[in-house]
Amino acid sequence: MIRYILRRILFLIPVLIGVAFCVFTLLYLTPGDPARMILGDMATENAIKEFRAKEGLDKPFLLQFGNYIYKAITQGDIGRSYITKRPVMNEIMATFPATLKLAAFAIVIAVVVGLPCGILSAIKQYSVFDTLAMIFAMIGLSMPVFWLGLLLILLFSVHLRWLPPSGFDTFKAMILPSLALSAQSISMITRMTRSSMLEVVRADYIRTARSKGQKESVVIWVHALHNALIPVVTLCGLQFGHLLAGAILTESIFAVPGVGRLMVESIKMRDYPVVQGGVLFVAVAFSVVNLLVDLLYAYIDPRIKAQYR
Amino acid sequence: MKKCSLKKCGLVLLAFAFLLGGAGVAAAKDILIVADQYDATTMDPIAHNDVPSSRACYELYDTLVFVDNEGNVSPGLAESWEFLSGTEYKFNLRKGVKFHNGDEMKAEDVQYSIMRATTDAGAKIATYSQNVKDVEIVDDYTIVVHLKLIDYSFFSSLAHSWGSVISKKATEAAGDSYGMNPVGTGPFKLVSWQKGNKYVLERFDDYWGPKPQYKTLEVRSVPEPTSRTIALETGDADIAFPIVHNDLKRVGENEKLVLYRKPQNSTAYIGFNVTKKPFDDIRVRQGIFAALDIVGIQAASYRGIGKVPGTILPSAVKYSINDEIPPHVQDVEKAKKLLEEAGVKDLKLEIWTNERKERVDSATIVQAQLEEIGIKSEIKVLEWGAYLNGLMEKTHDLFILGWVVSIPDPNFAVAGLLETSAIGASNYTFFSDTALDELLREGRSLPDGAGRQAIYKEMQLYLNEQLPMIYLHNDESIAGTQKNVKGFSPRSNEIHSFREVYFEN
Amino acid sequence: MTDKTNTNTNDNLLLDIRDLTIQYVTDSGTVHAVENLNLRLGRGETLGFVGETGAGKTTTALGIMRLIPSPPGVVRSGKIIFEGEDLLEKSEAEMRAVRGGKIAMIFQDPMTSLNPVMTVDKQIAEMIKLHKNVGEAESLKLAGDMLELVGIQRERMRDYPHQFSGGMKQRVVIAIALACDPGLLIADEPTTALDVTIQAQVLELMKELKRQFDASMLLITHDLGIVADICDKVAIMYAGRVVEYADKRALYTSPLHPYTIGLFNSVPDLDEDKEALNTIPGLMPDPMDLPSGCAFHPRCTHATEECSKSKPPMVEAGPGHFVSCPVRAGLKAQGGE
Amino acid sequence: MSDYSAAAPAVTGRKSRRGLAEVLFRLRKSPLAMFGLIFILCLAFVAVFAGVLAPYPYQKQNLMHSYETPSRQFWLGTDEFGRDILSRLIYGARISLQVGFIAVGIALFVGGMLGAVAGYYGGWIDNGIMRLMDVLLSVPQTLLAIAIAASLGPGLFNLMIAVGIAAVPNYARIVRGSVLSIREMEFIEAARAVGSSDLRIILKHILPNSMAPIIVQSTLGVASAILNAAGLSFIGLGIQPPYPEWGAMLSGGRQYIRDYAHLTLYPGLAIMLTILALNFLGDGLRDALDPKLKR
Repeated sequence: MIRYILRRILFLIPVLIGVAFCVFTLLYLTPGDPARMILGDMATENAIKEFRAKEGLDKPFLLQFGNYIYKAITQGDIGRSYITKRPVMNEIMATFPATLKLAAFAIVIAVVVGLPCGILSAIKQYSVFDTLAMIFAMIGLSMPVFWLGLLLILLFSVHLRWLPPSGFDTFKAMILPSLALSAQSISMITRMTRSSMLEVVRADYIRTARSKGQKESVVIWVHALHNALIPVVTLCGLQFGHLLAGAILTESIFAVPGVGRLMVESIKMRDYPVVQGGVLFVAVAFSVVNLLVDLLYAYIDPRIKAQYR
Repeated sequence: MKKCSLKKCGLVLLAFAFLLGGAGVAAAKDILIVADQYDATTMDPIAHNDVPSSRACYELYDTLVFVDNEGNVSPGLAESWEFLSGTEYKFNLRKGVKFHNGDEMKAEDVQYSIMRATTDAGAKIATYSQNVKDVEIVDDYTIVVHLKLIDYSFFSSLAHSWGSVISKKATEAAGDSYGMNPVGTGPFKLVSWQKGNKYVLERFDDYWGPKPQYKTLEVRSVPEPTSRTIALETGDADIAFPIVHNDLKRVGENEKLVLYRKPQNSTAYIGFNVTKKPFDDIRVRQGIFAALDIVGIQAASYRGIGKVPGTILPSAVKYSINDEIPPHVQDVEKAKKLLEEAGVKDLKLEIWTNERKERVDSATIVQAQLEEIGIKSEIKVLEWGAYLNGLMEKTHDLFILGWVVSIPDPNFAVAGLLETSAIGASNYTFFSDTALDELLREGRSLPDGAGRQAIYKEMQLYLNEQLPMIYLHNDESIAGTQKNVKGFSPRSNEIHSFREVYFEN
Repeated sequence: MTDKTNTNTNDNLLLDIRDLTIQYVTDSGTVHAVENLNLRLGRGETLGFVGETGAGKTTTALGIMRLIPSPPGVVRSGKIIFEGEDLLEKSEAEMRAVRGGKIAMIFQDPMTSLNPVMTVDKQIAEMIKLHKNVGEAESLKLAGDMLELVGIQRERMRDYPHQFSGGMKQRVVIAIALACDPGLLIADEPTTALDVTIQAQVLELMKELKRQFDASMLLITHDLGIVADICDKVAIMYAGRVVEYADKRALYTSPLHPYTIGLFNSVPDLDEDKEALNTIPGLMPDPMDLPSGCAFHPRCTHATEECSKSKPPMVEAGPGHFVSCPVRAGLKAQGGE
Repeated sequence: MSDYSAAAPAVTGRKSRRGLAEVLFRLRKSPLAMFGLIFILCLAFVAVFAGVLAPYPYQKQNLMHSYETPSRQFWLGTDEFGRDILSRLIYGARISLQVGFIAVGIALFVGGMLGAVAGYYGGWIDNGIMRLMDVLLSVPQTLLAIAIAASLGPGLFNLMIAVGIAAVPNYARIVRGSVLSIREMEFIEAARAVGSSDLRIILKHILPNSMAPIIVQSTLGVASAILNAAGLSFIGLGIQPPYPEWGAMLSGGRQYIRDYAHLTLYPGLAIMLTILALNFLGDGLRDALDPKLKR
């Protein structure tokens, strides 16, 4: 198992270097001179030249990239923000908790709502509940998060005055953004749980369990659910990864000071190192979550565990 | 069974999430909560030239002199001053002023602060600092600032956030991270800063001047106008700004709230790239101007806020004749005639703007009105970085941009925009005119008085004729507060001050 | 068909299915899976339940277990009398005591019959705990005993199903089924999914265990060879009905129903040197749209006009030899053949 | 149970249909999928004939009529410039569908080719391509699209490219998977035996045979492309005014949400219904095309 984890981590390195390269290239091609962005429109040519020299922006592309990677690997240094001059890592870590909170909240909501809905839908297949749940799930999937966010603000902040539309400090203020962000995940988890349950409930071993004289509740909640959960857990993990990264729109609607907003602001400000670091960070977080999901997968499915050698 | 442990996992996750959430703390009125549009970018006074950062710096630092809304200068960290010559200013510093770290402010710190602004670290505010030759320390409480050229506008610029006095020791110790760890002499010190969300300042009890009447100042960044107004209405914020046009009535008519409006020293303009044909032809610029119903465009885009400028100087800036110019009248026939004279046919052009809604709106109407005189145009909305970069490349035609005059001296309203030396910096029209340059030089070299006034009047009229840019809008500073918030008044340079604010039951 | 009950005394009768009709009601129509089925099984007997795929054998078995998936399955009518009590009258709770405790079932595909995320000992122990009054530890110990009984080492009891081969899995399934000493064992094609070599071993095991546990067995299969090997009696099923029921000897020596004869003819006989197998002409009818009268008549070479009109009743053509074909039953009665 | 499910294929009474007709027949049995199909067809019709159908030109300003609520003159009301919202939505359909389909076209072309080549040749080519796809996949799609859109700059075409490129790995994976499963089949061997070129085999034999999952993924892909594009426009990295992209309309109206909610409601509804329709259609197609579910 440990060997497997180590191998997975080892495989991650070239992928991340690839990510870094892609992002580096993209930003290199992006119009907008970082020196001018940072020094301001009143800066002299000389100041700009010196800045470029100091930050290595006048070096050839590959050299710049090589330098970046070298520092990242040897010193864990992924550069400093052009704007605040702080290490990029600090900038990201300052905003990451908000994103993590948002994503964690959203995934908790999604699981708490989606899982029971999915199970109930499957148990009562073709019932009114099932039909409604499936239609709502489809609507949830189709709802643009930025529109849902605005509607939630309109309803809960403007009309009902129950919840604040911004400020991510209090529990109350976190409800709307988490809710908006979770909509898609709720839908996906509901659908996935339902179809997985339906498939499992038809499985032969469920019939075996029934033929033992087992109670229906035990059959559903122990035998069926455990098996049905396997793909759902994977989905939840993947969703969590996506939520971490996909919170960009939600963060900008509800003014959540998270990584997503940091990225968008940094793109606008030409703060290259932060954008690079941010994408890299998200990719790492995404990959780590995926790895954790795979490990969790092994934990709940002995068949998979056997393959992790 | 395995299932139980799964359940446990879920519970732990849930508990974890709730822990993370924490609980909101309701505080007594010893805290002032401000809802600003954007967060500060840095709290290093010379590393920025943006308004939200300036506001933060204003509370954290003091400058040698203070300038009020009307341009009157009053003593700050300097108790008194003396103009030794056109290029030498002597300042007598206040004694016993403490930095937030407990050290006393001395001449050495002032010298360090001003000279640091002349290095690359101060590239963003180089317009103000570039004229400094040297700062001479006479004794611990006396300094003399030496300028390279005579420039009477320099003195009042010291009240700008760039002139903030920082602690030499603390700044050198902090190095690159100083922007997050500011040490000033101001009435507030930094407690915490959650970037992109809010910063929290606390009253500095050793402050040399009148101390604020409340303990904590919290400035939140709330980019959405609707959210800001809601925060005000629900009492989540004590002060909120800017208030947008469609919320004016809502705030103004709310019995629990007070709406403040103040003309702002800023000019939004539609600039021409005068190096590009056919905009190098003054007749083309005048023709396009004639074709536009600027009054209508301003009214439609800004919806009752601000006014159409008469000249380049906002009304509150010294020597402005802004309000004396009669309003512009659209004249399509004149426009056609002028363009015909210039031999322009089938003109196609691009109108560039950044994402700011009112500017995009203006561009959209300009586009429609230009079509009426046969000019086809395309709007390009660019995000800020690409916009500035594109402007540097001189490929643009028409562009909409704004200019805020932080120091109410006429020089700063014109020089950065149109002087030849500002090409390559913030002169995006690339207007280079010897007559204007001479007027600017003369304006700087004269102390305030009738002579200076005459020069700036001439300059304003000259620019109205040359038309490197069409003035679109003089903005207003609009803020809303709770009714119990007293002592607040928006400032025309948007650097609102919170130190005098107090609560009335 | 009351006449049928005369042949066996009620004491000896374990299972008596009367007029059982089971349908699947779907959007596209009603599937007549089991139609007026009659079947009986004495104590200690092994009944071979033979028919083509889709004839309704598994549905009958699930019907006995009351495990017909509903919807779409509906038991329309009939009685399933087990140990003198009608299972269809029982409450779900009572039924749970029967399942596993008195009637156990072995399913066709051992690969999918075991819960993949549970160790095998727990799956056996689950059965034991449900029907015997024992604790967790005791049930696991008994599970280990059962595993040894079916020829799996006790050390492997903590393994997961995927760690076993197909034959081993079926042994586990058998261990589960026999764990609570059921009176009736229903085995639904227990060897079909296994390799031929394994099939024999598993069959041998079942035969041995059946004897050891003194259980009755309902063996569902389409393999007449297996029937010949272990069954006492045979029921032939076609399109939801039992068409012929007899003891093994009678059936193998003198099959009466044309379908039964067709089945025998389609078994390859190594002794004969035939070019092609005798197959039954035509296809199984659409269970949503069964032919009128005798369901077999469109494929039957003996069919008369009457066959397409009324459903043939079950008649006793010889002692304990029932057949639902008036044509052939008549021949037998006349001493023809 | 097995008897029951096994019994079903024995139903042979119906005429068997081939290809498209069969798919359409099965699709018709799902009312939601049919709703999706009809909605998208109508939308496409509206988009194509926007010039005829829209009551006003999309950029026509009428400042006397700004912020009007729905009326007989302006069915869905007007925006801050007095532009007719219905007309803008109609023209917006053109943009959204264009973005959706062209972006998926780009993704499908690039991803399909890469996937086909990777699957067909295997070995280091496969390895190289798929590692590159892993790299792209490890950056979440929205973020990737934002990064690409930011570096290309705003504009319709750039938006399509950004959204398209971000979706490439999805298609590469699907096509590669299908190709791997088909590659060793007999008819491919046969084609190889008669000397067909690799390209011909890929284009003529392999790609058509991996059509089913591709069609489903593409339908759902158009939905997510439209959603992504609207999101990018919403944060200002997308379409430029005065073009009435739905996400941009939504973003423009958000300031007025308290007073004139119809500025945000209708564009949001338009996006949602379109995505909903595409999702229903995609789901229906999956059921109709999935041989496992053939009844």
